[in-house]
Amino acid sequence: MERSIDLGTFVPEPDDDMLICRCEEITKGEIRQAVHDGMFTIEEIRRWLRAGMGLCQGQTCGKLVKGIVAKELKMSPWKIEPATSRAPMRPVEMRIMGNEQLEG
Amino acid sequence: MEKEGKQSMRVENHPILGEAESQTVVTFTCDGKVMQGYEGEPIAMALRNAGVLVHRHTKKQDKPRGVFCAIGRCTDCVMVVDGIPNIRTCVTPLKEGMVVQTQYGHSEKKEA
Amino acid sequence: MNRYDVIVVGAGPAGLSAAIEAAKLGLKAIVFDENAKPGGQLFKQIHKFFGSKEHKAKVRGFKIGEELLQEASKNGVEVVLNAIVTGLYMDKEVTVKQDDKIVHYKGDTVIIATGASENMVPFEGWTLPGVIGAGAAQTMMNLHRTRPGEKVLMLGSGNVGLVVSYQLLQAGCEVAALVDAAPRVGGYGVHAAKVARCGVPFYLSHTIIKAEGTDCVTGVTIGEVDSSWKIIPGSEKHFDVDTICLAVGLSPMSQLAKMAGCEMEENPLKGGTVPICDEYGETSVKGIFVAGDVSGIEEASSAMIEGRIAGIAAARSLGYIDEEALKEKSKELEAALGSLRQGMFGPGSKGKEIIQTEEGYEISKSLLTKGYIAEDEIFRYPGVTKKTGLHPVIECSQNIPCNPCQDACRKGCIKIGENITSLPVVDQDSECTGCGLCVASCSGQCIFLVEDGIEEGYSAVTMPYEFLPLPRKGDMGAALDRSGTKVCEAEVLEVRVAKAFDHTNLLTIKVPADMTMKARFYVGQEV
Amino acid sequence: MNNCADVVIIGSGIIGNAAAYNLAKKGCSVIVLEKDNSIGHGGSSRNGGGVRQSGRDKRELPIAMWGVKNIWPTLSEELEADCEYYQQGNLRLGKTQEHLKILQNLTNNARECGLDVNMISGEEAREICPYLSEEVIGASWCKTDGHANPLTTTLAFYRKARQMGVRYISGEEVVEIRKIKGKARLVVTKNNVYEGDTILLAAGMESRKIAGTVGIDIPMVPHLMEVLVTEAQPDMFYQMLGTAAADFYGHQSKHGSFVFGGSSGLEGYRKDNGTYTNSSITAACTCRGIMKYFPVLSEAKIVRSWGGVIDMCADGVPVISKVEEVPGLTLACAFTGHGFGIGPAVGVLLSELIRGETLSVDLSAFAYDRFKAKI
Repeated sequence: MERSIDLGTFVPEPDDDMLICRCEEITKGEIRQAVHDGMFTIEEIRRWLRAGMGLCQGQTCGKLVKGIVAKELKMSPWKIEPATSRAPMRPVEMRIMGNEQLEG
Repeated sequence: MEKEGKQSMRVENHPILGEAESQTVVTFTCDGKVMQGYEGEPIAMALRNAGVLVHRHTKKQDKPRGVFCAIGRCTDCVMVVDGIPNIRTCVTPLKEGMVVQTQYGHSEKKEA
Repeated sequence: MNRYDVIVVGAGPAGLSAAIEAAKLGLKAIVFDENAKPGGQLFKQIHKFFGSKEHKAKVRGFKIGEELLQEASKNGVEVVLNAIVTGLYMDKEVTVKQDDKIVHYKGDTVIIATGASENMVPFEGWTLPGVIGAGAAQTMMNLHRTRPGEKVLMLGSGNVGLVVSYQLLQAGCEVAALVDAAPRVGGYGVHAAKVARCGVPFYLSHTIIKAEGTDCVTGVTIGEVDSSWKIIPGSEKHFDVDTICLAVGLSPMSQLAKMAGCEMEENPLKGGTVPICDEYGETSVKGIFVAGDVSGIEEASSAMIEGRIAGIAAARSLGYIDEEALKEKSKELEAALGSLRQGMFGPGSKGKEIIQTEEGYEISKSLLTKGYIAEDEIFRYPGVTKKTGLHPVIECSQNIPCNPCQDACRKGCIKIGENITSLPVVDQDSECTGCGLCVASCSGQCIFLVEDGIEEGYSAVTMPYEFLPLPRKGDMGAALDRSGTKVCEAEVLEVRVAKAFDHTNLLTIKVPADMTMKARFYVGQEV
Repeated sequence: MNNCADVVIIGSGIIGNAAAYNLAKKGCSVIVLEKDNSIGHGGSSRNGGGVRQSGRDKRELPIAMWGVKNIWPTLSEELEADCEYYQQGNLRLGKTQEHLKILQNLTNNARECGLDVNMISGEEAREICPYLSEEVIGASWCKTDGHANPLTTTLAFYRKARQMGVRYISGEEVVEIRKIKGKARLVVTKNNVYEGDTILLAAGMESRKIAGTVGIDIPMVPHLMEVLVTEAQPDMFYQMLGTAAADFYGHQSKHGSFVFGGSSGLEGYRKDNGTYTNSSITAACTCRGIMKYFPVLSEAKIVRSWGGVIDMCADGVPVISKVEEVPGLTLACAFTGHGFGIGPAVGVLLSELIRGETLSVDLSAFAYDRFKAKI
């Protein structure tokens, strides 16, 4: 994907203050700005802003972030790859994570 | 449970599910206030029936949050329970004597 | 390491069905579920299911859950609850958080039946306590018997939004409005109709502008949207509510499949990111299957069949049955699945505007925009006849895969025929005994019995009634029309409660003769 | 679009991006090609964020020291983005006499190179970081070490470089480097051909395959390292941590979460499903390691874990070098898992190397042709 495409100038929108990622408190405006800064993929948005990197790991905002990124890039949200899935699927305490049972 | 008072949201009798089964009442505290709920029900339900909706205040914007998904996914309802922060109250069973505290950011202390 | 023939992730309708089917064929099966109660969403679903009687139609969701559990235990399936599958690694190794341990298991096959997660929609104030998902509302009131609030605004007119609105009413909440940005009701018309006749106003082409309140929700403002989803200035409407409930669709919860390396696709028709799989649910990773919502959002009835197919296919891949047996066993199930996927709500019709039924009847515009069929539209449908004397009126106007009403009538008065999605036809020549079984059997609560001339100038209307307190014979109250507007006084003539009705009580009221085809709900006098 | 540039860089990790930024700053036109769909998707986004000097190989130490002194202190300001650089020291912890011996050795080596690092007792370590368990009996302590956020730092270089006109193309897998008249000039991808006066190969482990297309081999092998991250915790400490036994390394990020890297000992034998697949046992092993040193973290919840491939060099230090038999080709790979901390400095040095300027730090120890048989 060509990263030097012209997205036009960043124009603030009235609902830019709206929270999208509830866990990390990332707003729509921050996500839009990040796209204009060159963050075109969900992974990049996550790494740059922490959107979707909180306790719920993007389970709530994943689709919303996709929609916003797609709109800024003027492409279909269905063309945008979701974030990688990683263990653990739910938060696990370190003491439990370390307490493995490998045998029956 | 007579002590829950007028804010109780319990559905005692339901057209499909019938009468509620009788449950063991336990006592716990929320921010020092003594409350009651049913043993084993999610902490969040006992709180709702005691009229508590705000579970935490967020770190960056200090905004109130409460139950959102009620099934342990969104983690909005986390509180400090028995001294441990980030406990998902919507899926953590209530026990006698639990100490529940509003969470500010990542702890029970209000940050300056 | 603990090894099973099949490890099933998720004890919902798909997962339990898969495990049962696999166990029946001799596989050693274990099911993990992160919840304290099995059944997935079934235990929150207190309404009667649609479908055919072979596939649990007219049985309430939570009952289906109980039946599946019994069947699972009868067949030797291990169901482990409070067991969170934390990862699916190479060689089909599954890690499970159980108590304070992470236990490792290996499955010769793995069936992922993790279901769906709710979509959300942001608006100003959507993070306030009091804004909840529809699933949260269901969980609170139907599992934990706690009402989420006193007065609720529902966003979303799909089946979830409609069903949960009705359940909120049943739990004793007030539903202030049902709002959807789409111009048409998304869910079954019959679900909409039962909410509308309780007096809940529908606001289609409307969306939430903001949730109000400082510490928690105290109100909400909605507004009308134009064709480009922009708010039309001046269209704002305010409601005092303490709860805003979001029911804006589901997405497959497919992270585990993705982690396992299954090839994925973004599929709008399936509701999101889903693993690519064959007709038996096998993914690109040999021995890993998917079933239910995780492979594409559908109804629980489809999920159960998909689960059974995956269970059989797992048996085939481990050599418990041969290819021929697989084909034979799956054939009937595939056919059933095919029939469930028919009709105007099937996957093939997603996103399409349907203007008439398969039979050629025009779809009610009022139903799609206000939630109820208008008086001048009702006689279009083959279940509504002008027959005199006691007879059923079936206000079923859309092709939904459902046919229990056909079997309910012992006199053969109701016909659907071969095609499960066809509209029921009331046979004018058959005799109606007034037994009311058809009324109680209709999962959509759209069958009424009417009888003109019970006394001079009065008719009797019998309706399904699932609320408390149950009215008593002789009570005086008001009859409401399909829109929930009071139209006349009504006297309760009879209240029938029977085990066969399964909590759908039959309420018969006396109304003036000109109200026979209007009165569709009853409210008692305020005490 | 013009597919020609002064420099074509293969790889958009911290090395490629830092080089691109520095070259652009000096007026070069630059094209960066990234195989993955996301920028910085390899090791640059999958490391513990250490900005260490202590514990480094003697050959690498001068770059690390130069970077800590000249680049890191002003990097956030320069890139106009928060790289979350904290210079609050590095504790390398020991629990046994054996551990202390290892630490003493590393300390001696570093001191010889002029680094201010010293051995401290368990008590002294606990004074610096009160959360350490009593099991810790000693540590090496380098107070000028620190850590930064590798995710934002890598992307901050990208953002800045992009703003300065560097052309980035992601999802662009390089198939081969092709010589024209004896000089490396063309970079052939699955979709296109790019042309540059200089080709900088900074593609991590992928570099081996690509260098092979012009007959160059670098002795490196992939090792899967895994990282885990906890939910945010109240602010506790800002030291970078490591252990003599290499049980884990990591730090608390500005966000509050702890980021810890670790291994199971079986890193060289991984198998995967096409992604950097985690093993089922490493995170558990890392957790056990951490809890011995930080019992206080035992209730902290792990929210995510991930894996990344280290381009492990035969002799443990990177290749940063021009290639004599392939004029036009510059290599910057085989960083062996130490690339992030020195990345910003290497970016400057690469711009000097490519432009024929005087090098701020001697790079002769990193020549591509230094590998010899043992006897």
